[in-house]
Amino acid sequence: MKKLGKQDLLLMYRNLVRTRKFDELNIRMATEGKLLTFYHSCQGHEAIGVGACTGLRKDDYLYPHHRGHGLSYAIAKGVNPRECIAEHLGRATGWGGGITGFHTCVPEFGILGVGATIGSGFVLSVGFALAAKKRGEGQITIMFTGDGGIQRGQFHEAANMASVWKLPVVWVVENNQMAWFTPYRDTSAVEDIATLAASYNMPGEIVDGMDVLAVHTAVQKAVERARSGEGPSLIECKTYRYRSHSEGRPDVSHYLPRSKEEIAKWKERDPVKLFEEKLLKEKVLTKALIQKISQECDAEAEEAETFGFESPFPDPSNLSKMVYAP
Amino acid sequence: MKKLGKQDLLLMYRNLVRTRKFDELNIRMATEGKLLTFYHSCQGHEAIGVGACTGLRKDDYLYPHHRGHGLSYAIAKGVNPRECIAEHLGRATGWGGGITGFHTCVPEFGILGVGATIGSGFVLSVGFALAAKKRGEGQITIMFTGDGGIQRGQFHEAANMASVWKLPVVWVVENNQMAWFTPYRDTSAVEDIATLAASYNMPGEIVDGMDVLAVHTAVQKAVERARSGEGPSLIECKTYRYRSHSEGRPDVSHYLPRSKEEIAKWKERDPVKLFEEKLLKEKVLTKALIQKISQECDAEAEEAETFGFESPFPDPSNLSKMVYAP
Amino acid sequence: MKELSYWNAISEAIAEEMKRDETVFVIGENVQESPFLVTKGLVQQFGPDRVMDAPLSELAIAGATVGAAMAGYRPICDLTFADFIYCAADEVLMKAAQQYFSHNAKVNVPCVFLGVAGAGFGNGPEHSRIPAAMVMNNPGLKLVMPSTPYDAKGLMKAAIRDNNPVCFFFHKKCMPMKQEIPDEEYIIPLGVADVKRVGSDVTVVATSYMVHLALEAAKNLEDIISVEVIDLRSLVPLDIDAIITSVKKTGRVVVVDEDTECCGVAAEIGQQIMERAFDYLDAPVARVCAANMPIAGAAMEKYVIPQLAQVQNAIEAAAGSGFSA
Amino acid sequence: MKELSYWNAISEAIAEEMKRDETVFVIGENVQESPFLVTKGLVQQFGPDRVMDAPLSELAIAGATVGAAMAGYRPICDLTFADFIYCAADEVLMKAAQQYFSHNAKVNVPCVFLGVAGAGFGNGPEHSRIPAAMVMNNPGLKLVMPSTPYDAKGLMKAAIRDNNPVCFFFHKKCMPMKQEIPDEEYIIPLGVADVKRVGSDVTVVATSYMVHLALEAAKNLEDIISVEVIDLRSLVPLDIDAIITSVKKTGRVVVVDEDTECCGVAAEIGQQIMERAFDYLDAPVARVCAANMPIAGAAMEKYVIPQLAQVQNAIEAAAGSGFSA
Ligand SMILES: Cc1ncc(C[n+]2csc(CCOP(=O)(O)OP(=O)(O)O)c2C)c(N)n1
Ligand SMILES: Cc1ncc(C[n+]2csc(CCOP(=O)(O)OP(=O)(O)O)c2C)c(N)n1
Ligand SMILES: [Mg+2]
Ligand SMILES: [Mg+2]
Repeated sequence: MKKLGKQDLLLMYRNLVRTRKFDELNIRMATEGKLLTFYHSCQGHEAIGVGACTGLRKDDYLYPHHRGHGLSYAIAKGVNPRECIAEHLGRATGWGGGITGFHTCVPEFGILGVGATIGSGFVLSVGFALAAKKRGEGQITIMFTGDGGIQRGQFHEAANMASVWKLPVVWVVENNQMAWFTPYRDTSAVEDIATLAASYNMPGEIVDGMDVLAVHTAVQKAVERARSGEGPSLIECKTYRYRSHSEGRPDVSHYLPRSKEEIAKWKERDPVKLFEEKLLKEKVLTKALIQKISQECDAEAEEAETFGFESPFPDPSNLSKMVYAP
Repeated sequence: MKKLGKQDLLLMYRNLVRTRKFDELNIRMATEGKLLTFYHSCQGHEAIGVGACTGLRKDDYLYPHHRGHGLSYAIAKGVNPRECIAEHLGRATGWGGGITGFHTCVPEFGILGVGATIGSGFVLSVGFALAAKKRGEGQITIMFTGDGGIQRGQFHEAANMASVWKLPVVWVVENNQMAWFTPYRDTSAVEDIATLAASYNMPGEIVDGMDVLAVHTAVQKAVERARSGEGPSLIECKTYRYRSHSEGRPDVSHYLPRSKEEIAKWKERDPVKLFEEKLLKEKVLTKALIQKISQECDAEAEEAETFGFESPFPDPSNLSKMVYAP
Repeated sequence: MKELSYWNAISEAIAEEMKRDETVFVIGENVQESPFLVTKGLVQQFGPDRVMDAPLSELAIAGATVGAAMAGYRPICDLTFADFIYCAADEVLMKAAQQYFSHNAKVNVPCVFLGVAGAGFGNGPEHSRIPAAMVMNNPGLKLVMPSTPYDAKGLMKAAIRDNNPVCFFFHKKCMPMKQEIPDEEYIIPLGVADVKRVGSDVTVVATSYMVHLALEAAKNLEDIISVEVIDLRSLVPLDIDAIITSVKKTGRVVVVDEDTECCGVAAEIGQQIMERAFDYLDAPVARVCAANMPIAGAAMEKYVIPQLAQVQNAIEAAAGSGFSA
Repeated sequence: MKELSYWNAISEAIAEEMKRDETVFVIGENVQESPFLVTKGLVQQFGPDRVMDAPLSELAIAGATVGAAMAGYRPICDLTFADFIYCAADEVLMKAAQQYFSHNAKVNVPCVFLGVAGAGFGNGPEHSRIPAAMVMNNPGLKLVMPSTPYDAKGLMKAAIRDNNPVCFFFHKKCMPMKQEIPDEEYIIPLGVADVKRVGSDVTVVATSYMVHLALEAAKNLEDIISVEVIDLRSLVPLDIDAIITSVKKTGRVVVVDEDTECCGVAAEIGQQIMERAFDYLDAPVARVCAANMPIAGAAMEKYVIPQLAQVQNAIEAAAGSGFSA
């Protein structure tokens, strides 16, 4: 595993901050009624995408989770997040061309597209990995989903197929313990999702999803396993959803308000703060640098907002030409 | 668990023989071109249905496997198998009324109907079990499938849901190591299907599927667990398919002929013979009784054939009235 | 009489039926809080055993619905978005539809598949369909698509009491609509269309939210064209007699339906009109439907989904040149 | 020239394309032995990595197909029975259909979904559908349904080379049919109908095996009615121009399609004819389709599926009284 240097750590930190700032921008735009569709905040989840996608090859395939509509993953892979903002504003410069208002597709960075039915990324990612294996150039596929996504049959079929064919794929489950209004503990027969890996003869690991380095280390191990032809892995990142399922929705568990104490407890281990404190202690970061990064990210978000609003809408006369490829 | 008396053992033996004889009748009719659709022989599998369904309550729900198109299960539950023959001849007296030529439905015996997509019984049986639990009269549901069926996503979703809701259901997997032309070992990440139970926090047991008493014992344990509200169980019966997937199809593994030696080896532990020898040794059976039972079953099969051929076809003018219930 | 919103009319119908019949229960994802409100409040009244928050498992949810219905219960399965019928097509379109027929009418499947349907919020191609034609193309299923609170309540009660699987697609854009609802119980039988506006020049056959578009278009055109608006309310059974009666009067028809045009609801209705009233038609049956493409989201949605102007234009075209202002 | 059966023509097309293009591969259940023969023999030629026997997992098979296509390959996914599209509807009808559009035409999905389709062997409601309308109702998918060995080969090659997901439904009853096949390579572009019999009184638009029923009916009636038989070959794209040209000549149309009638293929074609050639129609477009019920099996199948007599009667009725013998 490549050891992370100071620059890598700083980049990871910056990407955590960028993710948070862009998420806040999305929330503000949603609150102001400017988004053209729903928004699912990724606050609390940032370390997973950033930790997992740092160090991937540009041609590795990536299937992001819906939280932040792909922010942390794409940012860590090198995509300019202003495309996310533009997408949410339905603009032609968005990373899905503004056609859906939230789908992510950046083929140059290995993001081939997503579906909007939760968990269907399992089977699509098997296809990406199958192509990669056939091509034989060492590409791997990483796919993110939630504790809800794992409950779909797609997981079972995909995991078995990928294991039998030793496909280069890493599945990262962001277990925030809620699927929409329903708590994981009331809809799952087992406490840890990592347990499920045994049914497919693949490694299943539990990781602290608030710790960006822990995520990075676990994922890198799985990535190496995948690249060397040994097959798929399942990584469960324990995390927490700070906000309601999507902006404007009630924040309940079943039908009662979620526990404020529990949210507060998780926020004590906020992934951005946690890493910041660590890097401060290790003197990789300074207070001044933190402020500088924060300001730069604010500026970037501001610029992205302007970019979004100034971008044109897609040309509707193109729609009918996009149903079938020539 | 109720201890089996001599009469029970004799009945089980008779039901094994009946299953075999009726299977042979189906095969002969298929070979003679008299069946109106396909036939999937259950030779080699008989002990599973007979062992598992002996001792069930009449109002327990039963979802049979497709082999024998339900023979061993229904027979052990008390259904007259001539309805199977009539169904295969497309007659109104068949156990699906001759509408499909192979679907089994005998509501008085808890057989509510089947689907023809493999593995979909998993989710239907969750529904039966949910109804039973709500009704609170101690009914359980038993559902049979193959090593192929377990590979569908329906299994994963059903197993998790049934476990979370502690539904009274027993899933019996008849692992004959082939799904159509494809060997289990080449399409599964784990050697034993029972392994999968751990993902759902339910018992998973491996049973010798050629031994009718072993099957009976394991299933009865699971049935008791289900009846007492402790939830689902998974039982893997190791067995073997003697014949090709369905009559008239090539008998290959991938695309090469299946090993004759392997088939012969399994036939040495034929479930009917095995139980016969045991009962002979224990003096429950005598040579004379064996012959008597054999003759009686032959006569029953013959009668069933006549019954089938003499039964009327369904009235086609009823079809349009059967699309919607009044 | 009391004023109820569309969603509240639906939830009231469900509550009444749950009270009346212990075999009725609700199963689905997040049905206790109910993101689309139609089962909100039920858990407080009936408890979590009858308002069951399920895992994120559409196959199991829909399959358990079919199984429980076969075993004597009357489940109401919330698919959340109607689009998620794709995620359990084997269970809904095949098993629910066919179990009764395949087994010689021995075991029926009384259940309701609820789905919030349609466009209007830019939610994109996987959250905006009204998969009506897919349901109609699979006989054995009934299909209800109410346009008003009053209809929604009466039809929901009929759907729950029906002895067959009924898809009940309620429209996102109807959610806030309010209407006076009688205090006494009422049921609207499936298969009876409602003439929402009487007219004599052009018949508009509409479904779900499109009824409101049709009514608006009719109003806008009232000085020049007398438009009759038929709200089908249920698509299976289809009240073809009501359509034909109107067509015989007007000779000109526009079908307005939000489902995808190709092999959609409007094609079936157009064809049936041609088969039964060819000699009465003064012009071809016109259709206004979702364009033949996925339902784009965000700002592009309106270029795929029928808009008022299209409906109006189609009515004017059907009426013919004699009617233009 | 050599004589090939329908299935052999299909497998030859696949073999040729696999040889020509290394990105083409086959994935599905039992594709090495191939119960319906269309991929039989390929594993011996191309090895198990390109003819992949998959687990009994339709979601994963179809999903992997879509994913591999997005990632630059050209998978041929064998669904076995076309009915099993229900078992992977999210993957086939939603993902395959929409990925290209949803992502602004950045990533396309070149793949083929093979399915053996139709009735004729009494296999019952879950093994006898031709789910054509469900495919057509989901834009983004193409749909091919060949009726002859010659067409099957040329269309299969076009389907594999197409840059879109193509459902290729081949009919059980066509399997043993044989025809002379040229030695040289040929491709039949999708979207071009074939007039299989020229006539002037009645146009019969037919699909798949129904083409043969139509030709037989035409022959039986040839002394009294001159029947033109159009074999659509592909349904998406639909060669509506060919249909309209014929309709303008005959003014009378029967659409014969084996899919379920309600919201089926024939309704769409009927409606399109009405929209484009209303003034040319001397009689309503008639349709002969599977009855609106599940496809019964065994001896009951023939009461659901179009039979020769029905086709003949419909042609006679369309021709009108002037033509009866
Ligand atoms: C197949 C499917 N079912 C349901 C939904 C509706 N839905 C969207 S997000 C979501 C919750 C997903 O939970 P999880 O996978 O845990 O991810 P999280 O939102 O908690 O990060 C649900 C139910 C969907 N989009 N697709
Ligand atoms: C969903 C689905 N996929 C494929 C088939 C075709 N099919 C019928 S039986 C069968 C093999 C089933 O194998 P298994 O479950 O092991 O049972 P076995 O026949 O070996 O007893 C297959 C693939 C089907 N009927 N349904
Ligand atoms: Mg979650
Ligand atoms: Mg098997």
